[in-house]
Amino acid sequence: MLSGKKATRYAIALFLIISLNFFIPRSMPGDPLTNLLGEDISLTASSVQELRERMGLDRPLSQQFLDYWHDILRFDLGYSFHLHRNVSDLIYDRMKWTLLLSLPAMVMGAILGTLLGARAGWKSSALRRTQTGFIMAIYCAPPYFISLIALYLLSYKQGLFPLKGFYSTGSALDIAHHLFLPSAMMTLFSLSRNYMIMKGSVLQEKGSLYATFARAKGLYDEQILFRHVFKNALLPIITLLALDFGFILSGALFIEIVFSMNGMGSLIYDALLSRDYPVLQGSFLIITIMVVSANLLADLLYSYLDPRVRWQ
Amino acid sequence: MNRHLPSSSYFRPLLCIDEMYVSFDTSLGRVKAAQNICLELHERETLAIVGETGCGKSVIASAILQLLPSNASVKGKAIFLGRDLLSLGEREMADIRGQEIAIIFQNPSLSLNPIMKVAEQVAEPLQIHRRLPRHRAISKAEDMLSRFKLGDKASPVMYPFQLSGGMNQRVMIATSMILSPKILIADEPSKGLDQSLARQVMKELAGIKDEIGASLLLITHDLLLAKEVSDRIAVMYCGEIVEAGSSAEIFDEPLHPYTKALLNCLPEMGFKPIPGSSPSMIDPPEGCRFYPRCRERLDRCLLSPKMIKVESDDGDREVRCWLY
Amino acid sequence: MKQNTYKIAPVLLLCLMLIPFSTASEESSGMVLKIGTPNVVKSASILGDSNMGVFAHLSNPTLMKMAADGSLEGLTARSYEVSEDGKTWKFIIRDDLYWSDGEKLTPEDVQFTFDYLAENYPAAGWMKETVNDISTQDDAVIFKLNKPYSRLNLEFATYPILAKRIWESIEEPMEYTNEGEMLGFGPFYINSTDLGTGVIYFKRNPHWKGASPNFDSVEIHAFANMDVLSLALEKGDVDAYYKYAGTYPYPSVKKLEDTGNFEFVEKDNIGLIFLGMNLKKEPMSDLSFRKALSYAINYSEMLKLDALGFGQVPNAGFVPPSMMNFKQTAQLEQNLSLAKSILDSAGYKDADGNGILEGKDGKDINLIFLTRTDYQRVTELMVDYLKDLGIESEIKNVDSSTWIKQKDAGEYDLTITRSTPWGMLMHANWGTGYFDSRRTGEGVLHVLEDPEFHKLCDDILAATSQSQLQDYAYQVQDYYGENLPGIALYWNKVVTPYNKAFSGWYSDPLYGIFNVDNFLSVEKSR
Amino acid sequence: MAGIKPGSGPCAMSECFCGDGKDVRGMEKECDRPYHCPYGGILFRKVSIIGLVLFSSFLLAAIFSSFLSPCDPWDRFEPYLPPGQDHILGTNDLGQDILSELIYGSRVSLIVGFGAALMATTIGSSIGLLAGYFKGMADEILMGITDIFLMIPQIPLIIVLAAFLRPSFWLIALLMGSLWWTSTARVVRSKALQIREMGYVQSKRSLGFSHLHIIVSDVLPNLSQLVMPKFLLSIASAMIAESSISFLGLGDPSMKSWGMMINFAFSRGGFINGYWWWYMAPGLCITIFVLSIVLIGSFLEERDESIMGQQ
Repeated sequence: MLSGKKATRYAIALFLIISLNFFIPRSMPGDPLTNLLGEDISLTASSVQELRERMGLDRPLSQQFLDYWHDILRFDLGYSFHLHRNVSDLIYDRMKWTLLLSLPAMVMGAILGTLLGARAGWKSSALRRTQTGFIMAIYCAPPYFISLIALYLLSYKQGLFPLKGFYSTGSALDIAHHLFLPSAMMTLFSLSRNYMIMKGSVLQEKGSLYATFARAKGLYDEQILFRHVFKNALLPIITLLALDFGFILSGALFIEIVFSMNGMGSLIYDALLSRDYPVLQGSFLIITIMVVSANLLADLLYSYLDPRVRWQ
Repeated sequence: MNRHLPSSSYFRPLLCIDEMYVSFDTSLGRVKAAQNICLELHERETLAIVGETGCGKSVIASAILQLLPSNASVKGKAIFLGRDLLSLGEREMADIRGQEIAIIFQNPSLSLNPIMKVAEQVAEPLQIHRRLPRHRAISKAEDMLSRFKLGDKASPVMYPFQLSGGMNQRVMIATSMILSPKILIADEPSKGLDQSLARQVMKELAGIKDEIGASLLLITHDLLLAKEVSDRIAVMYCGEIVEAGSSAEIFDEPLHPYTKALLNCLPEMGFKPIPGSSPSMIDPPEGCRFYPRCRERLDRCLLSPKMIKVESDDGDREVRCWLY
Repeated sequence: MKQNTYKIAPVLLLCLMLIPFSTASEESSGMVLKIGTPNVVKSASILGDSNMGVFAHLSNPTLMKMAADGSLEGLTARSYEVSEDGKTWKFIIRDDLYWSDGEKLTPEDVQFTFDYLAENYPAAGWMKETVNDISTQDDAVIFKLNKPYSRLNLEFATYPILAKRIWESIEEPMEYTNEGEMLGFGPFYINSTDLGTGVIYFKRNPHWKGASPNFDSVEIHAFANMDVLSLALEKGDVDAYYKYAGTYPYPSVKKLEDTGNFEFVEKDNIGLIFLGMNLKKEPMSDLSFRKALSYAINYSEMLKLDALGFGQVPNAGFVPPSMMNFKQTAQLEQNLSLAKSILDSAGYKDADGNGILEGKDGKDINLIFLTRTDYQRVTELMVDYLKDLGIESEIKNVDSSTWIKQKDAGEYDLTITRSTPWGMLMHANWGTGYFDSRRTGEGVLHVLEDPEFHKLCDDILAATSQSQLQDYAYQVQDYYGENLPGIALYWNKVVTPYNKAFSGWYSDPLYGIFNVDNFLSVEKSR
Repeated sequence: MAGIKPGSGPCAMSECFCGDGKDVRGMEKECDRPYHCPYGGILFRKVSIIGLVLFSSFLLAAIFSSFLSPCDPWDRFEPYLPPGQDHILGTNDLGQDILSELIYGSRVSLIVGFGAALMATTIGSSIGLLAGYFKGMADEILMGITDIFLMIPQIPLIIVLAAFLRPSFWLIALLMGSLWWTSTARVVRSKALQIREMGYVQSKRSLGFSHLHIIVSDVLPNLSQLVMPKFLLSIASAMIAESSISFLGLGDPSMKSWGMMINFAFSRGGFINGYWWWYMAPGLCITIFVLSIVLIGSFLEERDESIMGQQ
C-alpha cells in the first residue's frame, strides 16, 4: 500500500528525529551532563563522576550513540532527577490525559470542521459568511488567548466549569465536567483549522466539471456536495490535516497550561521552567513519533480511500 | 450520414429560446458571451450549433439548464413545455435536469467523479428522480452500460480513470439517457476522441436518441460532424447566431461571410484560415462583429445587422448580414 | 449518509454539553481543612521535592520549631541543653509521640534521621564536617560537635524526623517516592498524594496524644495558576492560602477583602528584596558610589508599585525588624542632589557633557544589570533611577539557572534578588549568608571579602550565649548600614488570607501558617 | 486564434472570465473548469481591502511608533488605570500607558514576524527552486528533507531548543525561520517544475544559456506572485508562535512585544482582578493583525490559482 519510497522517507525521518534528540544535549553549550540531567540538581562531586560513568559520557560518541539507540528501543528515555521518576513512565502517565483531552476534540474538530467548511465553501450566505468570519477570527487568534478568555468568562465569571485539572473526584462524570471546556476549546481550535482547509478545497472542487455534471444529472444543491464534492475535496487534504496534527497537539499543550491540567503540556512547561532536559527531550521525542505516525496513518488511509492510488 | 427527415416544422417546437443574453461579470469587465439568441428546437430533431472555440455556444447549453456559475447573468426566455426554464427555481430545475433535459459534457474524463464507480454514477439519476433503491438502480445501470458495450463484467465496478476517453464518453451518454429525457444536449461530445471513435460514439448517440424519441441539441466546432448528424444548423460567431438553416442548405449554399470562411477552413476545401483573430467578448466590435475580418464588408456593416429571414426550400432560413 | 452524519454531529455536541450540568460533586466526610497553595508538589518525595518536604512537617515534625517572636523552641524535642563550650548539644525527646501505626517514636528514630540525612541528603551535608558523633541516652539524643555552632537548633527546625524502620532500607532517599500512605507521628499523617490533581491528603493520626486537632483531615491543594487559586479561595473551594516564604499577591488582596469573607494574617516578612552589587568590580567596590546609589532609589515608589504599599521603606541596616535582635539604623531615603554631590566629590564627573558620568578610568559608566523575569519590573524601575543619576545600565534578562551561572562567574555589575526567610537565617544569620565571599550556593552573591565581616560571621557561629549573639547581631547591622554591601528596596509583609469561617490561625516567621501548632489551633468558627 | 483548433478549448474562456489581465508569460495550461470563477465575489475583495488597510496601519504604527504613541512606553503614571481620557487604553501594573506599549510592541512583534518569514521564504524558495529546476536526484533529496521537516512538530522543537539556548528575541525568529520554509518549498518546487518544461525555457537551455541566467531571468519572476502569500502567511504563523512562546515565559522580557504584554498580565494578576484592558488589547492586536494577513494572503493565493489554474 505504501510505496517503497514513502516508507523509506518515514524510516529516515524517524531515524533523523531520534538522532536529533541524541545530538541536541550534546551539541548545546554547557556541560552535556547538565544538559542531560537538567539544572538545579544538587549533586555531590562523587555522584557527578559516578553519574557521568553511568550515563556513558566518558565513552566515545559513537559508542554513546549506539547505547542511546539501544535504550530507545527498550523505551528507556532516561530519568528525571526533578520528578524522581523514569521519563517513559512520566510520559505514559501524562500522555493518557493529554490524549483524552485532545483526541476526541481532534476527531470532533475534524468532523465538524470539514462538514461546516465544506458547506461554507459550497455556497455563500449571510449566515455562513458570519460563521466564516467567526471561525477565521478563532483561526487567527493564539489558542491560549481564546482559552484564557473562555476560562475567565465561563469558569471565573459564570462558574459553569471547574477551574483546573482533569479531575477532582475521579468519577467519569467528574472527568467529563473537567474536560468539557478545554475540550471545547481544542475542538474550536482544530475545527477552525480544518474548516479553513476544507473550505478552500471545496471552493476549488466545486468548480470542477464532475460537480457541474452531477448538477446536470438533477442532484439538488448539497446532494452534490455530499455525494460528490466532499470526498473529492477531502482526499487531497487528508495528508494536510495529518500534518496539522502536530500543530493541534501543540495547541493542546497551551490549553493544558491555561486550564492547569497535568498533561503533557504542563509536564513540558514545568520541565522548561526547571530545565529538566530529560523530560523535555523525551516529550519532544514522543510527540514527534506520534506526529510521524499520524502522517503515516494518513498516508495509509489516503491510499486506501483513493481508488486511483489503491488500484495502481 | 445525412438523414433526410421531413421539414422540421413538421414537429412541434419543444424548446423555444427567445432573445437570450448571457454575460459574465469578471474583474476585467463584463463578458458578453451570448447576445440575442433566438432558437427553436423541435421534437425529435437534431439541431447543431457550430462555431469557433470561445464563441459562446457552450454557454447557451449551460444557460438553458442554469448550470452557469454565479457571476453569470442570463436574460430572455427558454420555454420548455410551457415553462420558462430561465425563471425556474433551483428545486424545479433540479427535477428537469437529467429527467427532462440531459446534457453530455465535452470532457468525459473530468465530468465523471474520479473516485466513484462507474455504475454508481450511471445509476445516480435513477436514485434521484425515480427513488430506486441502490442495488436496483445499479443493476439497471449495468444493463444500460452493456448496451454501450461496457457490459463486460469488469466495467461497472471500475473507476473512470481505469477507462479510456471513449469509454468514459459512453458512460456519460448512458448516464444521460438512462431516464429517457426529452431533450439531450451534447456539448462537443467528440472532443478529445480520435475521428473514427468520435464517429462511432456519435452514431450510438444518434441511435439511442431516435430510440427514445428525444431531440438533440448538438454543440460542436466540427462542421462535418454537424453536417452528418444534424437536421438543422445554427452558426455562431462571437456570441451571436449569424446564420441558421437546414444543414444541407448551410453547406450547399452558405450565406454569411463567416459561414463561408468557416467552410473554407475545412480540409477538403483547402485549409484556408480566416485572417485576423477572434474579437474580444468584453469589448466586441461595433456593428457587425465579423466586420474586422470580413472580406465582403460594406460601410453599413458598422451598424448592427438584424437577423433576417431568407427565402429557402425548407423555410426556416435566417442570416444576420447586411448583404441580404 | 454523510448528510446524516452532519445532522448527528450537533446532537452529539448538545449531549456532550449537557454532561457537565448533571454532575454532582462528591463531598468527603468529616471535618476537612483545605489549604490552597501555589507550591506545586511535583513528586511524592519527602526529601527530593522541596515543597513536599515543607508539607511533610505536619506528619513528620521537626526537632525544633521557631516561635512567633523568632526564638527557638522544642517540638519533637521537649527541651535541649548546650554545654558551656557550645560543642555538646543534648535534645530530650518527647515520650508521647507515636507513629500512625501505633509504634512509639524513639530517640533511635531521631538519631537515625540525622545520621541518615548527613550521609544521603546534600542539604544536610554540613553535618558531616561539623558533627562528630550522634548518640542516644535514655530519652535524649546527643550531638557532639567538633567546634561551637550556635545555629544547630535553628538548623534542626527544618529537617523532618523519619521512621527508622522504613527509611533504613531506602538507598537513594532523594529518589524515593510514595504516593500512598506514609508513616507520620505528627497530628496528621499523609494518607495519599494525588499528583494528577495536586492534592496531598492528610488524615488525623489516631495515635496522636497531644492537643486534639479540630479536623479529621487536612488537604493541601496545589494550584499551578495563581489566578485559579485566588478564585478557588473566593469560591470557598479552599479555606486558606499558604505559600512557603511568600505572600498572597498584593494586587489580589483587595478583591478578597471586598467579598467580606476573608481575614488576613499579616506578618512582617523576614525575607526581602534587595539590590545586589558585584563588590569585586569598579565602581561598585567604591563605598561612595554605593552610597550615591542608595540615595538615588525612590523607595516609596518601589513600595507602592511592587508591593502596593504592603510594607515599609527599609533601613540601611538591611535586616528587617521581624528578625531576632533587630537594631534600628538610619532609614533609607531618596535624595538625588545628595547622591549627585557624593558622586561628584568622589570623582565621578560628566566631563564630555554627554549626560553620562565617567568612571575612574575616564570612560562612560555602563553597568550590566543582571535580572530574572520575576524581577523585570523592579529592574526597569532601577534602571530609570540610575538614569536620573547619569548612570547608564543595560538589562540582561536571564532565566534562573543562567542567573546562577553568571552571578557565580561575576559577569554582572548590579542585580535584583530576593532573600527567603531561611536565606536570611542561614550561615551566620542576619543575611550574612548572602554576602560572605567564602560561601557558595544558588541564591547567594558571595562578594564581600572584607576580613572584618568574615570575622564577625565566625564570631556569631561560635557564640555560646544569647547576649553574645545580640551584641554581634547589632555589629552586623551597623556594618551593613555603613558599608552597604546590599541595599534593601523595601521590607514587605507576608499576607495570608483565610476564610472567616475558620479562626485561630497562628503563623511563625519561618514556615508561616504551615506549622504543627497552627493545625492544632485552627477551628471552624460558629 | 485562427480557425477552429480542437484542444485549445475553454481555457481562453476561463482566462477571460477569471483572469485579471496579468500576463503570465507563455502559460499554457490544462484548464478543466470552464466557468469557474474563484474570486469573483465582490464581498471577498472588500474584505481583503479591509485586510490591507489594517495591515498597513499596523505597519505604519510599527514604523512611526515614536510619533504615534502618546507617550514613552516606559514612562510611569498611575498603575491599573482603566481606559479613560488620559490613557485611552489604560495603564498596566507599572502605570505604563498600554496604547504606547501596544504601538511600540507592534514593532517588536512585526520584526520577529518579518524576520522569521523572510528567512523561511528565502530558504523555502531556494530549496523549492533547486529541487524543481534541477529535478532528479537533487529533487529527491531536497524534497525528502522537506518532508522530514514538515513532520517535526515545530513548537515543541522551538521550546526544547529555546530551553537549551536561553531566550532571546533574535534566536526565536531564527529558529522559526529555519523551520517554517517547508510549505513554501513545496509550492515553489511544483511551480519551478512547470516553468522548466515550458517552451521558452527549454529553448533557452538548448541555446546554451547558463542555469543561473535562466533561473534569474525566467524562473524567479514567475515565482514572486506565488511566494508572496506564503510570505505573508509565514509572518502570521511566526507572530502567533512568538506570542505563544512569550506566553510560556520563553520570550525576551526586556522587549515589549504583544506576547510579552499578555504574559505580564497573565503572571501578574491581570485576569483575576479584571484588568481586561491589559490583556485584551495585545491579544486582539495579535488576532486582528494575523487576520489581516490571512485575508490578504488568501486573496493573493486565490488570485494566483485563478491565473495559473490548478497545480
